[in-house]
Amino acid sequence: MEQAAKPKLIDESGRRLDGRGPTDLRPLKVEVGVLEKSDGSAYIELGKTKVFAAVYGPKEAHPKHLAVPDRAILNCRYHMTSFSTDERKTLGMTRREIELSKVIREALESVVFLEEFPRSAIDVFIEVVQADGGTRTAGLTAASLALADAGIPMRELIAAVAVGKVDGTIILDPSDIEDKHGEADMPVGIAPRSNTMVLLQLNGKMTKDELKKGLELAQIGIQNIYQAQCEVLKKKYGVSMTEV
Amino acid sequence: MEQAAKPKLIDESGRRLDGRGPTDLRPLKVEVGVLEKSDGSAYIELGKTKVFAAVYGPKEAHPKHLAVPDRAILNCRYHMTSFSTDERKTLGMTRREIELSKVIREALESVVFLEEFPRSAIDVFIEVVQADGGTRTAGLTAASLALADAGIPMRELIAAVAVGKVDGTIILDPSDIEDKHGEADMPVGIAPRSNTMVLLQLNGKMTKDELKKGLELAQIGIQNIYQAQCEVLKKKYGVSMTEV
Amino acid sequence: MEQAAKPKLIDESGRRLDGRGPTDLRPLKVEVGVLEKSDGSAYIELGKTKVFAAVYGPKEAHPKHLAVPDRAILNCRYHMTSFSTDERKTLGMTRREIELSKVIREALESVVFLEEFPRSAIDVFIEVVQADGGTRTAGLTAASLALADAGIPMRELIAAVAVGKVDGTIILDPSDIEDKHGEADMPVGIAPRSNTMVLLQLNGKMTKDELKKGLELAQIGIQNIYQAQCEVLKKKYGVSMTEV
Amino acid sequence: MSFLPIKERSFAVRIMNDKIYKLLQQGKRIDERSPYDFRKITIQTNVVEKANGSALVSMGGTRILTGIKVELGTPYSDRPNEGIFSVNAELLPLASKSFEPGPPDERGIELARVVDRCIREGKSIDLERLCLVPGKMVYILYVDIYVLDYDGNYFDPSVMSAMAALATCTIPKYSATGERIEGEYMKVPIRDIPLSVTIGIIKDKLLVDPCSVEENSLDTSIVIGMDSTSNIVAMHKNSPGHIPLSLMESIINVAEEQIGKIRAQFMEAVRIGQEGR
Amino acid sequence: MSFLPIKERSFAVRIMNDKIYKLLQQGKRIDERSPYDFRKITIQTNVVEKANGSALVSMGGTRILTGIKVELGTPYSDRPNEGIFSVNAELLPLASKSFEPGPPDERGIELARVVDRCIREGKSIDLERLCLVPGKMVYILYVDIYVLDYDGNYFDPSVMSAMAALATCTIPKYSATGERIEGEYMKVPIRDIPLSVTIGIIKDKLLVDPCSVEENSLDTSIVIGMDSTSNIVAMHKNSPGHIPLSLMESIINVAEEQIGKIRAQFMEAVRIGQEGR
Amino acid sequence: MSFLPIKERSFAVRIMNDKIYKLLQQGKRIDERSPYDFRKITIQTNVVEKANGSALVSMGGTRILTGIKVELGTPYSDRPNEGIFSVNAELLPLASKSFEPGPPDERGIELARVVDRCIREGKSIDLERLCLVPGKMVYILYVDIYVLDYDGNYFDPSVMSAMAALATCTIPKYSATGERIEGEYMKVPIRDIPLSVTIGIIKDKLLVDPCSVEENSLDTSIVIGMDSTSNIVAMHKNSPGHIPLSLMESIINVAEEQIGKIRAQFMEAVRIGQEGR
Repeated sequence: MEQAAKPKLIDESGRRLDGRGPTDLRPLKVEVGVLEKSDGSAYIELGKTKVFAAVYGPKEAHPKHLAVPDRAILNCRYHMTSFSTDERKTLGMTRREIELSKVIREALESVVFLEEFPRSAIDVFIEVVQADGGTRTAGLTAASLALADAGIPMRELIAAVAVGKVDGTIILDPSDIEDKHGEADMPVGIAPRSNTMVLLQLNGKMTKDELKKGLELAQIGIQNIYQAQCEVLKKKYGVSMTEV
Repeated sequence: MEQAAKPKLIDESGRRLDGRGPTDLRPLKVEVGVLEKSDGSAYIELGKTKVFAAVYGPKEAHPKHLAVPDRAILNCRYHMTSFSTDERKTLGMTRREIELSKVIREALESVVFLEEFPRSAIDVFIEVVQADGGTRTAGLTAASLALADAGIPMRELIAAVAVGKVDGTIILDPSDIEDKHGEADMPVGIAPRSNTMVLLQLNGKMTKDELKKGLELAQIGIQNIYQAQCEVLKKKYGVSMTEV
Repeated sequence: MEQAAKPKLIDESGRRLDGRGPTDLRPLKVEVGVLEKSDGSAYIELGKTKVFAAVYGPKEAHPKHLAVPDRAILNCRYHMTSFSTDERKTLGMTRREIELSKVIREALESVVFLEEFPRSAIDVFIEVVQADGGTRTAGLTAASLALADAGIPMRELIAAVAVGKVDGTIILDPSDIEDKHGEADMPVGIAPRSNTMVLLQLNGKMTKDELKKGLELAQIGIQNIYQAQCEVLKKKYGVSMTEV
Repeated sequence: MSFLPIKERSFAVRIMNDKIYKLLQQGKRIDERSPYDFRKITIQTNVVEKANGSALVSMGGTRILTGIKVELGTPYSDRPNEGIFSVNAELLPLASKSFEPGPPDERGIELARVVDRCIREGKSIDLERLCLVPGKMVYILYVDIYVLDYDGNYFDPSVMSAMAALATCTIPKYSATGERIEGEYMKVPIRDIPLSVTIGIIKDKLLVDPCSVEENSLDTSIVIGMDSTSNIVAMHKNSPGHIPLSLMESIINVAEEQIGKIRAQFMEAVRIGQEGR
Repeated sequence: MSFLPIKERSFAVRIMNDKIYKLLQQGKRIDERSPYDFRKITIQTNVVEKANGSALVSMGGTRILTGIKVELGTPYSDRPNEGIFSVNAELLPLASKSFEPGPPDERGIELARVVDRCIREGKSIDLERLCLVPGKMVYILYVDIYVLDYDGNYFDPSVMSAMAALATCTIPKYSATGERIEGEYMKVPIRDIPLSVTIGIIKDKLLVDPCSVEENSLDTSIVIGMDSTSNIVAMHKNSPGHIPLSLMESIINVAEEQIGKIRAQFMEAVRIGQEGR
Repeated sequence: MSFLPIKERSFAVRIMNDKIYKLLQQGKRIDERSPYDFRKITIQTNVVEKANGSALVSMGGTRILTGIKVELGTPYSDRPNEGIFSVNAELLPLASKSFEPGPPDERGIELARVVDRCIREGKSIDLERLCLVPGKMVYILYVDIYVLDYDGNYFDPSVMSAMAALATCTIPKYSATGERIEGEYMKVPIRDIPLSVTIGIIKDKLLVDPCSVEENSLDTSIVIGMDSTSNIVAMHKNSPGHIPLSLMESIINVAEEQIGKIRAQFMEAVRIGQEGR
């Protein structure tokens, strides 16, 4: 039982452990409508990070005393399978999962037209099948797609990605090992059309300049993810979100 | 801490550890109306297996949102005291108790005229005071009697018993030690008048022929138990169930 | 890990470990209106025992099915911070805290005019910041003040104190170490104007005579505490409770 | 959070309170008892063979089953020389429509803690004799109480049932290495037999062992535990209401007298149970 | 406490029951299958790299993901020579509007226990070969089943998914001192491959692998597990209703025949999965 | 499952949002503060003698009590050389009618995790110096935060209260055999003092340390933790709504400036607290 030594995360030529350059995203796979029984669903793969999202609703709020007269309530659960992580995750919701459920819910609330469905509830379920870094941002990205797939009206889509700092370099889309041994991890969720952040967290330490650089890098990554989201919706619905 | 060696369960002359032959039931004691405060109750002793059942209802379903417009809901809890088993059982419901509550409930639902009590609830509580094999079947037998004692209309009574396979022989009513070291355990709940099964499970391994033989043996055991049920009801209410 | 030897709790001259005589109360500090957001609040310090109490209500009972048509329900939670005791207390409610919540609630119910607020709820929260003996009685004393501070009508105030038996002597207001190594601990809550007990418990062993002496000593201690309660209310509201 | 149980305090209850009081003034009860009488008590021991000790006690329509399981384990760090005595109580939903399935609510916890107060905190068990290796290995006695049928006052039959199970319990012996010593058993090291009495109060009148109708109509009530030499080993006011200080002396006197009366029956039942083993 | 799920038993359900029965009389199903056919089955293994074994199985619109994590731990005290095989199942709220977030309810527990019954209780895993040091250290196999999409009958694809994950699982080897032996792996010691079939019953007719519309309209149903030589290794009647004793023989015969049919597909998928590792 | 708290978004709230924005345009606040001012802060340390460290911090009408208990225990298996730093937070029902009794809900968990992020994840504690025997025995610091009175923004006073308790905490020393070394104590190995500021946003305007009325009417808000050299050690957007990317630079600048201002007061309070021990 020894403390794992920190591996070198960026080599002399600026390559990361998996061969990427600092500003490269991992291979991205985006699908919608992947689960039969839900009203909307999506699947995101970002390297080995694999996440499902499903949406049920709008439907009657239950229990009824949670209903709100002037809008829908939005429920969100971010959950990981027990085998998604290196060490087996205990069954049941961890404190981390509870926190992430909250920040993802709040990000989604920022764009959904909740006021169109008074007294209703919209349920968003995110299931992390494998966690290799960036699960909350992948989850938010997938949830946003699943809401679109369910036909829930939104001001705009959300795309999200994490940036990190490893071996002194600001990098895009850190993997699990980069996150664990790096100096900082900053998940960012952006509503690209309004150029505003709907999710923002930072774990670890950055200078003001690094933070600025990190946010710029996040925007670049998010543009790529947003493209992929739009394409997959266009493919299924024959119309791009930007035209909605 | 050694793994207990498997004892010989059937001797040369075909006798079991407690002296029974393969097709013998343990001494059976059946009582109804044993608990003052419930609407109906029963007590079953089958060898050292000792089980109480009590029924409350029909009464208002609570919480109200569980009520169903066209019939009563039937709630069932199968529970064991902490000292009912060789090793102390933890307090609270184990997964086993939750499963057995479900299969017993479903067996009872098959015979109770739930549609006569719309929006109501009927609660069935089974308490295993001592567990020496066959507790779910004893519990179902007692619960069926307690429902009759509570005056809840039923298509017919249910009687139940387990059969097992030990040392290659199909036996009636296995005790705990026979269950633990045997090759299979098959609890069977039968509605004798319609000759249908309302509970059926199998743990362990049987061939098709053994299964057939086991079901035949179960029917014989159940006839005996059913007789005892009818007698005790006749004694209390002066009329046999078969006449109802 | 050795069992702590019992210290001598009363010396030759009749002094206790902290210098008190057998019938002395610890230094007492009483405050009302200490928490901004509650409808009424109080703080009690008795030596190192430090307790807050806050009251919310009368308000709508929630969930509604708990509401009672002819009076308010009174909810009470006695809770200790994790660092209030020598050994860290686990988070969540212990069995002890649940029991004490009940006896404190029942003591308060004895004096509050619940029937003036049908279908309502009154919540009483007691937080033990530091526990050095006598926390349930300090909590009850503080809760009674917080109810008065919230303007909830009461038949009369309650004051409470514990008495103990250590080294064969009946003492007033035992500290934690006296409680732990003593022979008995008797918390007493009294409604002084009617001279009745609304809380009474005994842990440990006393003769009939010791019990009698203990109750007399409790009444003396309670008179002092009651004075302090009345003074602090008079100071805040300009009128003593005895005139109400 | 503790909250007010939905107890009927309606007009009907006040009438019953009145009725009980008037009967008490004439030395009578609604069920024909005298004010200070317990209901009929029956005590059976060794009713569950798989338990190390067990007892089924009826007090009128209230029935309590207690079983004891003995295990080896590690002592509490602040009590390295003492065995562990753990009491749990469950108000089974079979017993009353007012009991719900689920983990013990505040009433179950209160019951367990009052029984524990009478027995363990009153020092009636010599826990040091349940220590095998100080700080390492001790006997743990799990005393689990189940209310099977409930017609008022579960405190007194529970204390009695726990004591009967303890007094007839056989503990398998272990060596200091944790090996079971085949065939050797010991008894629970009991120092004294505490018993309890629940006394109900209406105005200036007392009654013993309330049945459920009485329980719902009392002004208040208190449980008192006493050992064999009439020391008070536990008290617990167990419902809202006022106890006039002036009544305490008679309360204790009634408790002493009535516990004395049931003690003989208890000792006889335990003697039979011990012989039966 | 187990309670009656709010299942539609309305007029509409009775009509569907009738309709399904009439189709069965003609040898037909609502989804064009023959009465004894399974829906289309797909089996993917090694779908989660961080798991020691994993499989995603679709049976029509029902999709089950199983992952296995292996850890070292202490054996159960009454099974000192055996590894631990622990099955858990979660009905994810993604899968159906009838599943709610939270700890497994009785359906999730039932599913886990039925899978366990088919595999562990049917002795299909040689648990003794998962023991490192008797009484001290054994391998623990956590078999965690997630229902991702639910269109009826989660039992059969769950058993299949668990078996596929087990058959393609690689266990890192450890020495008796608990040290990881770098680069060495072993397989799960599988004795036999049990599979299950769920058979629905309407009057005197049987159907295999009910989809959700059928499931809601059956008289009752039963899950049957069989090993490769057609021994019955598990049975579990999983809904209210009556099974006529006279039907049991055909039920077992149908089970034997249909499990035989899916076994070939299963073995082929596992073979591919094992090569893929 | 996270759900939308029933926050007033009524007409009245929109009016208040408007009012606050108009005041901000004039450099004003509803409670007379300047936009970037914290409310009045008071810091008391060593308020609970039975804790190893404790602090009571008021920020306007919000009051936070933190206590620290130190125990010995086993390190996490992936961090064998580090002590354990465990933060818990409870929103006591005394503090606000919007807090309910029971285990921490998502807000309590969020608070604990944000404090932990500022302190432990920002590497402000040298956890390696809290290791006694690698892999075997380490100090565990339980940092328990209680919100006693709540008038908005519990994040900043909680970070401050935790840091004040840590800075004035005394840890009893133990030998490598786990024996208490009588009379010897050490301090918590603090590398840096992170503090946090919560910044509310309405359109293009910022405000610092929102009181509860403001909190309910903001567009959104973010908590920012900084160390003594103005590195950002934590960020946490803590409510729904949009933060324009264009605002980030001013947000960070305001955070740097305002944390600088409260740092002096904090250091002075801690100095007094340390001398007081």
